[in-house]
Amino acid sequence: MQISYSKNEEKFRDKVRLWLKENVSDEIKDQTLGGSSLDTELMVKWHKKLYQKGWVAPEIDKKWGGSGFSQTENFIFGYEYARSGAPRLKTKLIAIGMLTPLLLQFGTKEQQERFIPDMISGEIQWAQGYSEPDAGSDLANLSTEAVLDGDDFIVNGQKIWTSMADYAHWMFMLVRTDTSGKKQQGISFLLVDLKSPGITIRPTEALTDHEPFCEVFFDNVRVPKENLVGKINEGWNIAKVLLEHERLNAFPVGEVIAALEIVVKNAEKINFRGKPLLEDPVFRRKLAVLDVDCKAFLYTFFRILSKLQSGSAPGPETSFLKAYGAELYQRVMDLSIEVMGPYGQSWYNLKEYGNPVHQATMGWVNARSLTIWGGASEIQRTIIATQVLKLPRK
Amino acid sequence: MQISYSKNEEKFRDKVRLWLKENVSDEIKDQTLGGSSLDTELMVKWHKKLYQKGWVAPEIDKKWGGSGFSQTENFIFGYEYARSGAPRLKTKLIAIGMLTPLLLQFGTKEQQERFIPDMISGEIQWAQGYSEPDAGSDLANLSTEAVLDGDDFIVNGQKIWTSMADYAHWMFMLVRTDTSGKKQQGISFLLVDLKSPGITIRPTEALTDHEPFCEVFFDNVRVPKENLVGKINEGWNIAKVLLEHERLNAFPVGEVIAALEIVVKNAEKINFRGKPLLEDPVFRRKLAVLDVDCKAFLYTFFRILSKLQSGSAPGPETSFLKAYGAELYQRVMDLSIEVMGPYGQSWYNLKEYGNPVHQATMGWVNARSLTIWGGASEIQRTIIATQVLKLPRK
Amino acid sequence: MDLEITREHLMLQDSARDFIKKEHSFDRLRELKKEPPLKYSRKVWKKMAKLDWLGLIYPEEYNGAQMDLSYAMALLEEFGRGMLPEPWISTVLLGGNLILSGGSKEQKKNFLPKIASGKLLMTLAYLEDGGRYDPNFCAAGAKKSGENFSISGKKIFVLDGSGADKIVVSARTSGAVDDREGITLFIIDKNADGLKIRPVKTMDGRNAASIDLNEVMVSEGDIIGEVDHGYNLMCDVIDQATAGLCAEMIGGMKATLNLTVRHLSDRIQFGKHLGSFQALQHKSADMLINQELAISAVYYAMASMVEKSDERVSAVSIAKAKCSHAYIENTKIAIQLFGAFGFTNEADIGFFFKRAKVAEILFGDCDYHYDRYLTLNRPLS
Amino acid sequence: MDLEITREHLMLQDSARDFIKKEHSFDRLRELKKEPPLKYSRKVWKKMAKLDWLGLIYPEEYNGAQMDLSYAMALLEEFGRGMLPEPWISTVLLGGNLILSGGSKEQKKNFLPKIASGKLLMTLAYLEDGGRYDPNFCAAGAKKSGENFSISGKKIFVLDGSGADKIVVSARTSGAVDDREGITLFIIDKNADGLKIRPVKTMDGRNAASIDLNEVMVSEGDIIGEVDHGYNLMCDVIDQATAGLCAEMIGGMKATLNLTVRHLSDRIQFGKHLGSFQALQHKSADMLINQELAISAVYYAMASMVEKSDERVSAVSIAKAKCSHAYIENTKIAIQLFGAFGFTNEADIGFFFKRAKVAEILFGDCDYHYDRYLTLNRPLS
Repeated sequence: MQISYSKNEEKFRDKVRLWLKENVSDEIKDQTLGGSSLDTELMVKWHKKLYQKGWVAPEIDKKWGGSGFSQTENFIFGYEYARSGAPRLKTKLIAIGMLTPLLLQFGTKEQQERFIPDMISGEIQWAQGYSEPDAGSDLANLSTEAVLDGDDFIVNGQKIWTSMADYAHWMFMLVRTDTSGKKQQGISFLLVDLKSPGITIRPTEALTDHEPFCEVFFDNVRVPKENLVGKINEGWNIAKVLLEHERLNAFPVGEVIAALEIVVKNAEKINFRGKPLLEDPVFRRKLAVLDVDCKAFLYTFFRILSKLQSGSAPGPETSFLKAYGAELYQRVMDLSIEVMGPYGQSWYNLKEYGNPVHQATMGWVNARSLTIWGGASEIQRTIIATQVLKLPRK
Repeated sequence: MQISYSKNEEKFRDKVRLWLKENVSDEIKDQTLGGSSLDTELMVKWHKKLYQKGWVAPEIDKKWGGSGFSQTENFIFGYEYARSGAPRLKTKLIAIGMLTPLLLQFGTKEQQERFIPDMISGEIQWAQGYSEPDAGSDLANLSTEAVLDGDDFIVNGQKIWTSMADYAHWMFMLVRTDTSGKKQQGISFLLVDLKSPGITIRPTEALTDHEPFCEVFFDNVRVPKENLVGKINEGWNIAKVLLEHERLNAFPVGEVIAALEIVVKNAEKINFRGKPLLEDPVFRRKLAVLDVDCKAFLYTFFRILSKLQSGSAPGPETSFLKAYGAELYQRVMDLSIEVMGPYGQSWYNLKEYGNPVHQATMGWVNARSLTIWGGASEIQRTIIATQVLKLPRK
Repeated sequence: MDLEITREHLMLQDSARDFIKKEHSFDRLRELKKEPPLKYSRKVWKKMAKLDWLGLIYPEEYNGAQMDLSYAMALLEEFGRGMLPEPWISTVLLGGNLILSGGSKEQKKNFLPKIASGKLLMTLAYLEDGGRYDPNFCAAGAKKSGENFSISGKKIFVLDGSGADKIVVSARTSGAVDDREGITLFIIDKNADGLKIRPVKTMDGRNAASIDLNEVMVSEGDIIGEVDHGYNLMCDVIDQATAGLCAEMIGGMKATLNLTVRHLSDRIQFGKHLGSFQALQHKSADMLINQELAISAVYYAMASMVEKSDERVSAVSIAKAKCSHAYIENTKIAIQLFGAFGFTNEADIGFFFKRAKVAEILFGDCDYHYDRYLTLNRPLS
Repeated sequence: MDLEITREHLMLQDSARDFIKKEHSFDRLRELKKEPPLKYSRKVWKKMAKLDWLGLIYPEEYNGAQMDLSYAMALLEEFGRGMLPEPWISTVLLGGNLILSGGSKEQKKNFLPKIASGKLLMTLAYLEDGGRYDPNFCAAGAKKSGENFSISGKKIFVLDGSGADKIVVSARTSGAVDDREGITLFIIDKNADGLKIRPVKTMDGRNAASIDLNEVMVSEGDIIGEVDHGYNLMCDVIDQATAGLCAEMIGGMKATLNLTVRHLSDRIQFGKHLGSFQALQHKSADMLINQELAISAVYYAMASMVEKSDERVSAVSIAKAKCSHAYIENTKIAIQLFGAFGFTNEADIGFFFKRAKVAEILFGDCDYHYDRYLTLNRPLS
């Protein structure tokens, strides 16, 4: 057992830390550390910079434009990255985190070569087409259909909550190709060019007043057969693997710790009856609880990493990380608003008042989505109960 | 709207308060205020004293030996009674709180005259025979059967968790008299003399190391037909009414507030780094939360009382009182143990050490049962969801 | 003991419900959100005047309806349920109420009928940077200058501060920055020289302002009550407004639960109504429990206000602590149960969520009121 | 970074599991409960010695197995799972460990082999009335008297204090009652004149004692470490025992969850397995979440102990705070899910519930460790 880094690992960490310190500007940090997402223009610039450094896709082989980091390096990198206030790339979750490993596992060589390098360079942005009006938590209930017609699929239907569809060039999606068997059978996995005729995209405004997702309508959209990933009617299995990836990616350990440090910094600056709020015993007790929970969460990540290093794969037991991480982040955000006192009412930035508030209120609102996306907390708990604890289903 | 008592009500309260102050001995308070139940001998004495005063059954008419209090008086009495540290009578919940009003509603004149006065005087103690090994939360699943044979029912089967069966003289019970229809049909309500041949009683030890309930076995026990309450096969409706009574009785508003005051008294006496614990800001904050919750709970009781006074009956919406009250009481008990520091490990009394601890640890353990008996908290929440909020059942 | 509301309260609530149905909707809110800085409409305000709602708690001699505070709370419950953004609390319960409670006869005659008729909007400015929620923290100073006072300083998060015609400002005439003595209340006109009103975006899309005072001159006649002795008056009025806000929060909670139950009863997933899933049922039950306890606390606070009981300050803190916790908690659960749809501006539920957060903070958050409760009921020896 | 336990740890755990299966049961616990004051058996203890468990962490030269602390924790996890009541923590991790860490060569030679062979039971007495959980609170005084010291005072809740052959007692040789300096550690024999050991009933039916010291004479040779400088040594050893206790708690949590899952999978109500009810499923999931986070914290504490990292004191407080909360919380849920049966002494689950409460308190509750964490990591300026 060992909790310290080796000499080499330490060197690697210092290298990453230094580069991030030099390159993550205050302008970026102002936006990210409050929990908000980065302006598009800044984001494009940042992606380019990171790509030139070769650090866009840490876990992907160098031959695809990735960093080819070892698992330990990958972890160190991710943790330092999040703590530095560097922005989460728009492509991180969906393209780099999910589609790339998925194509490497299920895609043809042609698909890999055609899509992966552009995905990493940021030239091609991707959206995810999963949910439908009647297929939310019950994803297998999806009904957007794809019918083979010669060399093309003809796609008809509707997707909702597709992140960044107004911004992305391509979308990967689940479609129904067979209605005869069980719901989980007859689903296929397609890659679709969003410029294809017959696609209508309507952005949806979220509680943050941003438009982070869209409705996408498909009216006789033709998709070439070679854009099918894996075998026809076997898309559900691919989706399940992808959900695993999503869960591990949705594990915001660096983010939650960085967020708590912001809370502490603000509490240091805010006056409460003649002293910094950070010295108030009641506040300190709340901080200690979160502090300790964040540490235990971090150590859990260390534990899983140790497991990965020794060659065991994390199974469904990682499902609790998504639920707990999201709820922990929400609790940190709650405290971040509480710290601000009356300023907690404000919508977005109130920098002009010299108040140590970044975009905390927006971050606070945004945090509510974490227990909904990527399998709601209720779904995660059912997975734990039935798949990890093996409780009976009836 | 009005929050103060009228002159007459105030006079009544002062009368009650004075009598209790003069009659609840320190010996009694030492046991009750820690959350523990009273020694049997002390309890018998106390029951006699209270009966002589005419205050055993506040809500029952004087002609049965009750107090004949108005609803307001009844409330004032109950609240002052609990806060004084007077012990909850063994007959309170089951005999006075449930069986008496039930007999008044469903019993024959003969049954009323035969049983009610002795119940109030304390001469005849009653036990409740509801649960069975396969009928806990799912009470309607009960299978102890009663078959009519001439003028008697022949009862066979087993009851569990029957409070005080080793102490009581009689038991009221639910039996199955018909198996042909739905589970809820074919249940009847019987009064059984526990001295009847064929009854075996085995006490069960609870986590408190006391034996507050028994298993009761019935082997061809003969019960005269006239001991049937209500009509045959219609016992389920009676049971449901009885559960309502149980819920209102299981509403420990005075108890929870008295318990919190004990916590405060202890925190005043306990030293924490040179000051009374009561002055520690972190402890004070915990106290404030419970204080405020107890007050809101008390005001809820006032609200329901106002409703009763204006003639509206409390419906299933009172179901939340049982769940919340039990959970609130548990939280108060948690704090009561926390206050004690290392002494929280002790089992029962450690008076010899001059520590301001009554029987808090036993009370703490006992409190766990509150969310289980009389419809577990989970059942209460399902009732709220389906009967109050009318959420769909499928 | 009587905590029930009467038939008269219910009638008032019925007419409020009718009014809101006719004059207001969530789509109106979506429009108002885009209209800085007012975020409400003077037209609707005038219509409310015609219903005698603006003078509701003022004496008949000032064209009021002379009702006690419990009617204000009954009305506010409906405003909360329907999310009516009009500045009733700031004008009627803060600004006008200060004059009603502590003003001179002349001030009453000057201001109250105008408020009742909808011609005058008022508010109170008392929060400052560095003072968190404490009304006694007051750095803004008023210097005597001949017959007048010259006021300089800054106030933040002034409720409905944009659009108010008159702003009552607390300013220090003596004492240290957090003394309770030495605070004086001044009525300042929105067009006064040296006054700058800056609109602030709030999360719930309503109206707040920061105000800068730079040697604003005020005459003695614009002082409410006595010089140096404004604190108790101000606190009593803030308490009344807090109780009113709590009633609004109750209305919001009730609407939140209704919307949630409707959603759970309509939506089908995995072949069953969402509302039949036990985990969601139990969360809904928790919402009811939170709500009912908050209601009890608010009714008690209301009754103790009406009765002017000694308990009232403590009762208000209990009510606000319970409401602050319950409303935000329930709207969080609601968003979760609505799922992705609940996270969009297309769903009405989001309005309640954001309003709950702002209401949690207005007039002090949970901790502020826990602290106030302790100071009153368990003072340190 | 490596937080995994090795094959050697697992082998040790396997043999512990076999041992417990053979030598121990919940019915044995029910019997032991009735046997004051020991509550464990010397016979089982001797058998544990034969397996080299009593000298597990001591050097080979003292007949120990010379394993690091991670093996102690692996073993304790199994003791916690099986509810083995034998006094391993008090003798091996407190008493013996004090001698191992701070004792003279002679003391080591005198005591450690005897502990390893099961002939000597030891413990530490450090808590006092009025000191809550603070080891620096020490009113018991030791007065120099020629070559010897005369100790008077009182210690409470001495772990396994009945039956210990030697008790290490902290006593003040200089300084004020809560100074860290001025505390000295003395080894006192159970038969010493002036020593009175009084058994105390604990909730989990184990062994604790209050001890009264009335001019107990101790020679210089029975001091561990230096006069006046016992505090750091004592704290370091208490930390190791705390980490060990945390491992025991993890074992208890795992058993609790297993028992609960088995119950939910077996029992049928309303025509369905209890375990298929969504609300109960989600509560079970919460138990797993609580448990896994606690495990992570304990593994990290263990590794930082083995590595003697600067973080170790803080890591122990994190682990104990998490375990204190998770174990009692999970056993409460378990009792609730077991229903009435869980509230009886016939069900095994109650042993875990009561042990969880005692373990929560031993070596400091959540608040104590939150406070310690803050003092270390977020010191007041």
